[in-house]
Amino acid sequence: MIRTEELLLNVGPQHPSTHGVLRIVVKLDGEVIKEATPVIGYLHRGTEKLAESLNYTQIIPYTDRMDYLSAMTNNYVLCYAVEKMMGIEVPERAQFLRLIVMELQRIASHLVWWGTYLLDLGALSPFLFAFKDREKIVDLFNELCGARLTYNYMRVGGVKWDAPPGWIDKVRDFIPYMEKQLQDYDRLVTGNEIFLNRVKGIGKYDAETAIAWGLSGVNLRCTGVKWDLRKDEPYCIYDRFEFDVPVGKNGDCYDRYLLRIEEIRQSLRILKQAVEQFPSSGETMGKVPRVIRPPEGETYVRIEAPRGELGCHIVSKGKAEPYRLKFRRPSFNNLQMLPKLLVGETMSNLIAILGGVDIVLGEVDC
Amino acid sequence: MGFDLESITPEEREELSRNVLLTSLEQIKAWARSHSMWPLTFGLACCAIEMMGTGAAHYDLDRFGVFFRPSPRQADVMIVAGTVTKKMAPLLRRLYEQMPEPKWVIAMGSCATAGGPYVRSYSVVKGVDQIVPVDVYIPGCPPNPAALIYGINKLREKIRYEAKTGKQVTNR
Amino acid sequence: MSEEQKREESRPAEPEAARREDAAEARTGGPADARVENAGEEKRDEPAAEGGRETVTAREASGGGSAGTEAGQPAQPQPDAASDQPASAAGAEAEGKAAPAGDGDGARAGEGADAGTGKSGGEAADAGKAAVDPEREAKIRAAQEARAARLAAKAAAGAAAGGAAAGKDAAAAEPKPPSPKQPWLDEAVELLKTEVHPDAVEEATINALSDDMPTIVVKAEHWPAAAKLLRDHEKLGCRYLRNVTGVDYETHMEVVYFVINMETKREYAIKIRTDREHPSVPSAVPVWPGADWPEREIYDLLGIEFPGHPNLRRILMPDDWVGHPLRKDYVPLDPEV
Amino acid sequence: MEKYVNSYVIVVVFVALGILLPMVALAAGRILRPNKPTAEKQMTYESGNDPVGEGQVRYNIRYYLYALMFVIFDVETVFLYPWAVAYNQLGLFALVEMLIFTALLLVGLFYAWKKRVLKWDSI
Repeated sequence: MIRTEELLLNVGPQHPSTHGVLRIVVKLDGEVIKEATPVIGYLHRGTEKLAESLNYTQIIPYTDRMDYLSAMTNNYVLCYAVEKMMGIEVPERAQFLRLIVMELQRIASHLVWWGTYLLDLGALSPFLFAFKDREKIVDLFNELCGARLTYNYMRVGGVKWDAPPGWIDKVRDFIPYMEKQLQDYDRLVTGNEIFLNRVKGIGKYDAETAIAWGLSGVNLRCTGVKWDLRKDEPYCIYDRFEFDVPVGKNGDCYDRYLLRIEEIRQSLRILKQAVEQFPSSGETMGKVPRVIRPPEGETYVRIEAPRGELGCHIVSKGKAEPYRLKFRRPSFNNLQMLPKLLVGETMSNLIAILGGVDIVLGEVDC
Repeated sequence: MGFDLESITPEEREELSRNVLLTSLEQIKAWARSHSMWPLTFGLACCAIEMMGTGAAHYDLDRFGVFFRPSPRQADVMIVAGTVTKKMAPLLRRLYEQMPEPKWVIAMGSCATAGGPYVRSYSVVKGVDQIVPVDVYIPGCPPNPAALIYGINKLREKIRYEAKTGKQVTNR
Repeated sequence: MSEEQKREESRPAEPEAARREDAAEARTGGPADARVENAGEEKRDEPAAEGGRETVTAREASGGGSAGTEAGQPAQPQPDAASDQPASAAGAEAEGKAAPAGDGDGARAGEGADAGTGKSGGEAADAGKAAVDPEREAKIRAAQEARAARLAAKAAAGAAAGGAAAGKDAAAAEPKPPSPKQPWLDEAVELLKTEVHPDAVEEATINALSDDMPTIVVKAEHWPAAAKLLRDHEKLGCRYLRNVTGVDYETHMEVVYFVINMETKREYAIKIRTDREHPSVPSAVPVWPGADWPEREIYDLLGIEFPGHPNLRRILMPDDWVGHPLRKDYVPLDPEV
Repeated sequence: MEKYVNSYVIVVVFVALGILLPMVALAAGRILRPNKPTAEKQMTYESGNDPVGEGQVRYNIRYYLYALMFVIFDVETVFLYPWAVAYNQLGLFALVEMLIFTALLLVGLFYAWKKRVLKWDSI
């Protein structure tokens, strides 16, 4: 074998396919990756330090900007934690609004992932389809809470704005439209020969390593572990709707792709039931004391965000500000396993695996 | 046959102004540059998603000649979309240096403009103008696509204005 | 009940009004909130804002509250002149969101407590109702008197309510049957004592705030053995490490590991305490590889050493960063804005 | 005689155009664009950070062989184009000619195939 030197390459912070400012220092032998070390922190904005001097209502805008692709689930996890500590009971209509909004957000987040993942693999048109459909969801959010991306919609004890008249019908019309679009996406991509060669059997790992590395969400379910917090530790009113949790078999990029597309279908199914049972009137804000002061102590709550288990650990000293606020960010834990996955892969597979893990850097760096 | 401008009659002058376009080479260059500004894809945080949304089919930046280029070598404009942290600052400066000369910077979003909601954070650079000279600031957190397109048009006017009058709009 | 019914008929109109006002006003006028008539709220916005500040300072609550209000104001220093289209409600909303969050909190919180303390709240609501007619001064004076009355009532009620609330918690704790997860806790503690070391466990409690999460405080030197036991023992079998948190209590530092057994849904929160001078907790990476980055993050932000960690380097901050930002006594290099 | 010379004028014009067009295009670009070379600008671009390590590295031989194979068959297609454009006017003779040409190259392809050059991670 001819002795070859290694090329050190920075798949750097400013790179079209790192979904943000992630830098991977890659040691290459020709095209095969010998060793990859991700470097993060280029978007570390110190949210947890800021949160220690803000009261709970003011932290909510910061949770939007953590995982900016699924701002609603971040809002929810913080409100859910404080409500659990203070034992606040959220009224019916607010629960429904929260659930509908979170499921719409899951679809929007998976659409952005779908568009950018295929853009990374070289297909340019799915990106345009995905964002065209996402605009419809973003319009729904814009009408509901006035913002396109960072909604600041939920409050401790309920939601901020009531659904304007006619909003629910728009959500009802969106569901069949999206289902039809999903069939087009399947026809466009899932059977595509080139796409299959790029993703089938790439980035494979088994259930044992997934659990050991603490992966969550689709990255865990693609190996066959049936663990979805909406089913296993039901929160909000998820236990009233029946939907099934898609589980993969061999844990490669193709399974993760299929699971996310299936998750969009399941979300649409939940939305359909939620829109039917939507209460026509009712409170949107529960009984909240004047200044929100959770009792002394700590709590850890976790929900199923589009990227995995999103947890919020609050240590409170009974004051209006949290003593310590820590978010368990799914992308941060899912990204840990990347170096182990990349050894021996080629450069093009690096892009395929990185896209398949679906990370958002605002959440990784918090 | 000599031809001096003073001696022509008002009608001829009026005729001339309708048919002949007097311009300078500088203005032609500015006109060409302002209608094909290639931004560097420099998405940092939430504003990057709005920038992608603007670049996608619904708001479509391509109709303004704005075409995203990943490498700074082929970029004229650097749209700083997101929070610039202290760890990212030297890299941002280096990317700005590596862009060929007629270059402009748009600070998109209140994080790039002045630190935004993270103005009290220990690791955020309060405004990208501490690192690179900025031409257009777009407020909003994140600014919606209409605001971004408005910012890009503002930059276009600025380029044409600077070429026409030669006066620098900012202290660059 | 009159108040209920009044709230009912006013509420459907109010979201419409709120939305229009929102789009029109550069700064969103106060939160349109179910229990507060928007008209009243909007009219009393300025006084509410002062009221908010006045009640904030009046309140014995920590300075944080007022700091919160101040933080609300400057968080969006620059006016959004450029994005004037109504379409860019996002800009207004975002800029508005930080500001009213502070005031809204004070104002709405004001209303919230009233609803809690019943009658005076109703009367304030009536005062709000009366705002519709033009003489604003009379209205504001009425509101101020109502507020003064309410303040006095609240101070008295506050003590009683506080006592009652505490009483309620205390009362709730005793008669409530031992939580369903108690056996899990005892079993784990007993296993730790026998298998690892007799005094391995310092404390073992049920955390009522977090669905009776069994919390065990383990001594630092016994932690590696305890971790292995937690994962491999057939009864415990917590193979999934969910979250690792570092907390800096001024007196000591603490690292909390949340582990769960996916099949039996048996989960534990394991706490390890170390002192503040040179904090060090044995690393859990040999047992759960998933603890790699969270521990590096805790090292980076809190300065807790993790002996046994494969490559303990800074992960989030630049490598030449001095100090650990999340510590309570961290002095930032550049003073806050 | 002029007719003879005239036909050469076309050739000269063609050559002149062939040379002048790119020259003028590039020269215009060089004159109009500002030229401020600075040290940082010359630095190699590595998605934002300092270039690490050496660019010219000795890498595996198979990439060179693959490039070689590509060049051979690319040139072959260049020769096929003129024939493909006018193959019915040229008649049978040109067809046989081209088949021989392709057969020769196929021999080369089989040789490379047998030497496992085409298998990606062989060497």
